[in-house]
Amino acid sequence: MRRFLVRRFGQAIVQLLLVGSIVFFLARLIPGDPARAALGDAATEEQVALTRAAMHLDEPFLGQFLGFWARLFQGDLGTSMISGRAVMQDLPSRIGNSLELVLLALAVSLVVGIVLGRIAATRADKPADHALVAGSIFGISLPVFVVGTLLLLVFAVLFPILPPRRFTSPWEDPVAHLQILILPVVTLAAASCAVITRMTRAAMLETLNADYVRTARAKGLAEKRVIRRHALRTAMLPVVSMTTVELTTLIGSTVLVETIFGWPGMSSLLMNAVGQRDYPVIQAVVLAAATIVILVNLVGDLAVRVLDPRAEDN
Amino acid sequence: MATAPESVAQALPDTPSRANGGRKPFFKRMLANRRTSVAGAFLLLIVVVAVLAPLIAPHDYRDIVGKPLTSGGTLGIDDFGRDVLSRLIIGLRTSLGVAVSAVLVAGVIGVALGLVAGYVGRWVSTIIMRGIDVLLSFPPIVLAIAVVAILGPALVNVVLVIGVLYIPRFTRIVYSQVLSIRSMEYVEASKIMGTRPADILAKTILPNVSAPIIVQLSLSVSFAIQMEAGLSFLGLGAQPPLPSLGTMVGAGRDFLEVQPTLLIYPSVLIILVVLALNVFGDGMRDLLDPRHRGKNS
Amino acid sequence: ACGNPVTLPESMEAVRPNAGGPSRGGALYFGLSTDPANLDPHVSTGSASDYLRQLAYNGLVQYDGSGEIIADLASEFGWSDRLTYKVKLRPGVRFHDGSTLTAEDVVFSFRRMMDKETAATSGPLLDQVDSVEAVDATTVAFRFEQPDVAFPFALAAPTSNVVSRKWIESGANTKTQMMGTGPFRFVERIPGVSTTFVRFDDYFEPELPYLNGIVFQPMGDDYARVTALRTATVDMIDYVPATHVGVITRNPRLRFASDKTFGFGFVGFVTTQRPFDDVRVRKAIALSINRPSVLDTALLGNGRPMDGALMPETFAPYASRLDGSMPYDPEQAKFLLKQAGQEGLTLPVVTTSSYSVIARPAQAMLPGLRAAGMNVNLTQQEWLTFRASVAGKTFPVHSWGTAPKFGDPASLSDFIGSSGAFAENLDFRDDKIDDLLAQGRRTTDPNLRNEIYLEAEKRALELVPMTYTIRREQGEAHYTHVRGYEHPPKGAWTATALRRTWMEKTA
Amino acid sequence: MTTGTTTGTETGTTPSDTILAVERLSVDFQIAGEWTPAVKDVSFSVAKGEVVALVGESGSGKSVSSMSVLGLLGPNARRRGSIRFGGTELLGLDEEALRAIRGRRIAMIFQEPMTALNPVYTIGEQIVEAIQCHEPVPAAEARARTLELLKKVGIPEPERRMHSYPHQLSGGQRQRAMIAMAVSGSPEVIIADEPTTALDVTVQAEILELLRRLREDLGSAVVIITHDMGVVADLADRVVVMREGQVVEEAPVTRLFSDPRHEYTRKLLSAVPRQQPGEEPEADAGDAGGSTTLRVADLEVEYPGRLGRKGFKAVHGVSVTIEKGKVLGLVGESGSGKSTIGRAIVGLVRASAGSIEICGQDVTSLKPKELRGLRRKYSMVFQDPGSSLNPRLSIGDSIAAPMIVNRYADRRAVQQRVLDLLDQVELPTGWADRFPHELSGGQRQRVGIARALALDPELLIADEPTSALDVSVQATVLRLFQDLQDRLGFSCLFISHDLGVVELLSHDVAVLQHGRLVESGPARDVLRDPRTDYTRRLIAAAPVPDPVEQAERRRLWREMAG
Ligand SMILES: Nc1ncnc2c1ncn2[C@@H]1O[C@H](COP(=O)(O)OP(=O)(O)OP(=O)(O)O)[C@@H](O)[C@H]1O
Ligand SMILES: Nc1ncnc2c1ncn2[C@@H]1O[C@H](COP(=O)(O)OP(=O)(O)OP(=O)(O)O)[C@@H](O)[C@H]1O
Ligand SMILES: [Mg+2]
Ligand SMILES: [Mg+2]
Repeated sequence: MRRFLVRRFGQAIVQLLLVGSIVFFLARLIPGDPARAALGDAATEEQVALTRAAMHLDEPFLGQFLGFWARLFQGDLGTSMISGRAVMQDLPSRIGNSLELVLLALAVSLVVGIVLGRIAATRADKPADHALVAGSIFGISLPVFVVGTLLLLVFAVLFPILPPRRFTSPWEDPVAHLQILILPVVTLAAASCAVITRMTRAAMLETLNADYVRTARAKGLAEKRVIRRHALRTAMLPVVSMTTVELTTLIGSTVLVETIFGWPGMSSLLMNAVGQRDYPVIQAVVLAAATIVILVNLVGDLAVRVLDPRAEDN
Repeated sequence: MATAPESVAQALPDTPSRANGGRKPFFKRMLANRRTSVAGAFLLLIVVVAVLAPLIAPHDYRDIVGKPLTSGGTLGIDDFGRDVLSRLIIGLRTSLGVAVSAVLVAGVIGVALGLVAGYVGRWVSTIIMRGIDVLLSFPPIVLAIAVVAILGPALVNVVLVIGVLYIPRFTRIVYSQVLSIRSMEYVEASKIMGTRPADILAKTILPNVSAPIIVQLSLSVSFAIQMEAGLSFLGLGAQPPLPSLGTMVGAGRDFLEVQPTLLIYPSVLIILVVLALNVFGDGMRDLLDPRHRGKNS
Repeated sequence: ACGNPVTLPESMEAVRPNAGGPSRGGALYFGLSTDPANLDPHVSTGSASDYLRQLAYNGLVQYDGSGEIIADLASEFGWSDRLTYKVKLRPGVRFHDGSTLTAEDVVFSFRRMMDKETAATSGPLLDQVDSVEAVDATTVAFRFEQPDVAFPFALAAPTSNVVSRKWIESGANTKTQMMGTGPFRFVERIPGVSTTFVRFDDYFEPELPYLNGIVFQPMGDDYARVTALRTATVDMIDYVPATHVGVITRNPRLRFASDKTFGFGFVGFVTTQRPFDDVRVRKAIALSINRPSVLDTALLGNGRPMDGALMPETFAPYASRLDGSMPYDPEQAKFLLKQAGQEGLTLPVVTTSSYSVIARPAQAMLPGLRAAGMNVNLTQQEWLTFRASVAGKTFPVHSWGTAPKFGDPASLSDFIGSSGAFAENLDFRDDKIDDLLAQGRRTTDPNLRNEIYLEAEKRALELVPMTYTIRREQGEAHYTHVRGYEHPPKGAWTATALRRTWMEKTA
Repeated sequence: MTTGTTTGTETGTTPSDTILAVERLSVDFQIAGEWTPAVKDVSFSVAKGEVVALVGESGSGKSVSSMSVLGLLGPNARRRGSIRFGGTELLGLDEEALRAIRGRRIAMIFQEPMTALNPVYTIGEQIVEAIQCHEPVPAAEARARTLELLKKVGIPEPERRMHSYPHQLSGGQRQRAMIAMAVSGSPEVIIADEPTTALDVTVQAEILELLRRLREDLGSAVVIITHDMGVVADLADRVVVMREGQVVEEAPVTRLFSDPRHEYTRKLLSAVPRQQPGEEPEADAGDAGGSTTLRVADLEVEYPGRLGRKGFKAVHGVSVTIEKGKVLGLVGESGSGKSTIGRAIVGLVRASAGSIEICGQDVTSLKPKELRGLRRKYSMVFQDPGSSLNPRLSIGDSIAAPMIVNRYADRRAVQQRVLDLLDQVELPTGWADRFPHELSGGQRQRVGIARALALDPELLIADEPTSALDVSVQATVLRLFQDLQDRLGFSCLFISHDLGVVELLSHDVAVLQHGRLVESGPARDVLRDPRTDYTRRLIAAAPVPDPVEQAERRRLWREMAG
């Protein structure tokens, strides 16, 4: 296990170096000029050129590239070219806000998806199963922003049960914070919930037929326990290993959700930075996101190893 | 697949299997399953509509045919005064075209990578699978914006972007499946015969990992329709006035309270297509698997 | 506060009624269409950021409710002779740090704006200023080589702010901090979350401001911004999208403060690229745009078609004389195209997807162009990409939207003058227009100016370097309990009205 | 306890002894909406402390009948008739009451311990769970009992093994854990469904010994399902023979073996390969000066360890040769490296040292291209007929595959040859388009043989080709194999743990232990007159289908093992 961890950490570092380098060049390949973004609409070409120089955008790529890594290794994520703020000043809290949304949505979709998947599997080919399959298709088919908009319209405007509030930090007012969390989390969870339902159903249909489930029944275990401890537990293995892919999908979807609900997360920071070609911020956010994804993949692989004792040996 | 004529099959002596549906030709078996055939018929209809879209649409999708946001035409008039039905038909064509080709791109590349990584193993799989992780770790929208911004917002590029973004889904699934199949004795039997590795992958392993691929394909089409919609939401999908179901949903959002049908019609169409694809995909998975032959008649 | 917005203390939200006058206290929550990225007093990244700037800083002069220029930090101001403009400062004005405003600070501020390195938004408007000096402790003199009628507009611009010399020279980060003489003190900006201001108690106008604080919350998504207003999450929003004007005006608790004069859409041509170097082609395109229909579909009628002058009649008396110069006439357009040998022309047009007020008109004009036998390849690009395309002239035609910099025909030069920021994108240069514009800027007689600019606009309508499409209705929406707010009048693009806004009660 | 007097079974157990009575049991399965019978009017009974063996061909309903007892069939099953346990009617008993019986009073041992144990829990956890579900004992006590049980079933190092997951145990150990779980509730009846299939003889002997001891210690009745007549002879008191869902004969074990009444029983017994004195594969023509088909010299195979971990050396310097037309039997206990040698010869694993010559060419040094030509000279029959055929290919296509890959002939000729081969392995030629799952195990194995013979190989590697088949099928396959070998005269490396089979087929035998050759020579010499203890133990462990003789062998084996 330790060897596995060491090796995977080594790979993770290589991956991050790769991500950092790719994003450095990718960001600069996008047409558009950060100097233009910093100066607004009415600036003349001459002003833009001067500002470009002030932003060191005229310097050779290679120098900028090496400088980026040199600073990064000193723990300096850089400073926004547009707002002049140090990236470190904003990034941690924004990542925190995004992760809160994403992890909660993941938790919700795991819990709901597994419960529904279990119901669908134990009632396979009965009306409840068909309804759940159709329902999950519904969740998969509707674009995130439509779900978000509809929820806003219904629960905030028409029947103001959960009006969007000013963003309140959980430390100041946990109740208000929870209230503003509900709609974005539900929006985000809708699609992945459907995917997890389908996956759980498929996996459980397999395990329900497994010999060891029959063994568990033969032992005299109560049916509930047979399903929970024996059928469901092993069915979780494929679900867990797909959950990591699902998490990255969720991180991707937060762009829309954060925009719609005005959630101050990492994605909106990133979208702003992309819109302004604020290279240091883009680089920092993408690196942060990549770190999360790579870590999550690692944790996922570890989880499978822990949950499935067989995995270690092959 | 060698299929014997039915008469021969029935003339056979006592068989150990009771799978008597097993001898029917593929197509007949498909028709025998009501859910699969209804879904298949619907998809066929959709494809015909998509292919013949310009001929079927009652109006040019760009023409002003009435007062904006009224209920003229069959399904109403949109905010630019255009016929909603005609735009739905053309939008269907756009969305299906983009989504299906994107998923095919992703499927072909992703499956190939997964097959190679799983079969060859060792450093090859490390490189492929860690590369896939790198791909996964880019926020999809960033990758999309960057690539589309560099290549331009043409639909082909959108197909490429979505295709590349969806590669990991296929690679991961295929990889884990191949790992469990590559040591099966029938694979070893192929090796001993001297079958080339490429043939073993394509003809022996691929068909046996096809079930999850088919499910993933049908699921991914829905994600791709959405992704295109998401990209249009960010101004990167189909370029106006060309509609796609996604852009129509996005545009309909603004008129949710004025004329909700602008949002409802394309949404319902997406749901129907995805539902049909999934039902059909599940049905195909069972039909293609000889072990499921004759199960549900 | 770790990434979470500074919510103002509850006590600040209380409103104290004041018999016979504006109530005091309360906090205004404002949903802003863009997150003001850069707080520099002299560089504007767009109208949203000007709201903030004008709360913390003051200029020498400002616009009043009817768009006339009145004093701000100045107590007296005006041309002392043809080539000298003098400003006498109000006494006893204090900066937020307690120091007193001096003429030195004013001189320093304008020199900073005129320094090209600053890339100040007002910089180009100050290009005629020869020197700026402190005459005495409270008087500043601007000297010119030739008269400049547009200069007062430069002084009233939202980015012509006076800063503390000491503060800047102490190395303050002007992008992240604000420190001025304005009615509100800057507290904190959390990117993407909020920017918070509280009342400055030592403001030089004793009554002002009425509010205890203002919190701006960026809400980029139109739908989200309108919803936030409808659910009373915020008291006020800017940039009401045309598609939601109806929802807002139907609600009796909301007020829509808007104008139809200022913002407009246009289609620009790279006049050096074939076949758009042929004026007949440009004119044909201009004639094929069905402006009333564009207005009805793109903006749901919220605006006015624009078939004559660029400048609105509110500050250009000649404007009505040009009405109807660019009718919808596809037949004539076809004829012109035929003449130019460009029948069945394919038109590559670029526009931006980032702003619906720009994207929607571009889309709405397509049927008209098709009716005249043209094929349009519309490409929507993300904002900065679009800007790069326009500046790089990679598309021969672009569809854009903007507003004049200030409420005087002198602002025409941005669009049709050869060095104008927008004309640069068109490769457009016409000596006659340049002459007229220079003349207009020197001429003080209003009637004469009127004739000169009429002439310039006429010529622009003949040469069609760009064709104007529609004026959009643009404005802010707020609850009726928010009082005293006025939309910037007469194209006077400013947001000083927020300084005088008060609340009758909280939401 | 109401005494349901059973109408006496043929052998008439006294009703008072009867603990489990199955009467006129019929089981139907709903397939494609239709009810298909699997078991028809089956009756048998079991007395206290008695061992009843259920035997019969594959698919005859043995497992279904036994699982009916505890209601463990899926939701698509329908049972009719009566199953009485003590005085309780089990059919139609509600789930709650049934659960009180399951595990506690009637326990089951399933056929495949790998799949029947949950792979994600340690065996300790699974046994503790079994204990606790019937008695609310504290965790510590349950663990202590588990430890005791593991000791009782003879798992070495029970403290450590308790915390092992199923995959970390050998097949025999897994089966013991399964048994420990089954007896944890001191059940009155143990139903063991093929508890020793796929285990090698030595392990099998230990497990049978264990079952016997348990019966003595707990006084439980045992229902054992098996296809191995040797096992029956070893363990059973009474035998129930089933065929096509019906009981065809029921008799005490000695009588059944001495005087089988039903024709099918006789067939079953005669199908068991056993050494007929004096009979051995005749040394045929190739004998004199025959060329050598396979020469393996000083073969070493090492499985690489993962990432720097030490590898595992499975074969140590083994040398064997097979002359043209000869069969070499390779025997040895589980894990001794038999399969590894076979796999090394066909190139599925790399030899780390030594040489392998096939028809005079050293395959270890050939390049893939050069190997191509040689490929058609050898082929392999795999152990598991289920997994060696591609489930997506029709059997005709499977048989045709080697011919197509090696461009043996044009399509038409290949088709013809497929039909010929099917004919040779005695399958109807019309079955070419069937899929593997539509065939029985024996039929599948024949397809595997047909495929291996498609290119007229000179060397055939057969890795336990019959271990997973029931006796009657096994007999057919073996007969066929012998036949083909006689006719076609290929050389063969025959890997097996069934000494009877080996003796039947092989000219020579090589005995393997821990990857080393311990003994080799002509089959008769080695098997009749083993020189090493290891070989002797191997021979003694194999049960013979004769209750009397087997009792004697068991005594011998106990001595050796003890
Ligand atoms: N769940 C099921 N659904 C449908 N048919 C079944 C099911 N289980 C068993 N059968 C059928 O019932 C018949 C009896 O099967 P059973 O498992 O009892 O055979 P068996 O005697 O145990 O054979 P083997 O020696 O191969 O284990 C077979 O034809 C089998 O295909
Ligand atoms: N892929 C592998 N990696 C590492 N070790 C292996 C591998 N395959 C087999 N072994 C080990 O090599 C040894 C010999 O295995 P092999 O399969 O040749 O045994 P066998 O004699 O065929 O046994 P059985 O009768 O159980 O089939 C065993 O200890 C086994 O654990
Ligand atoms: Mg069985
Ligand atoms: Mg083996």
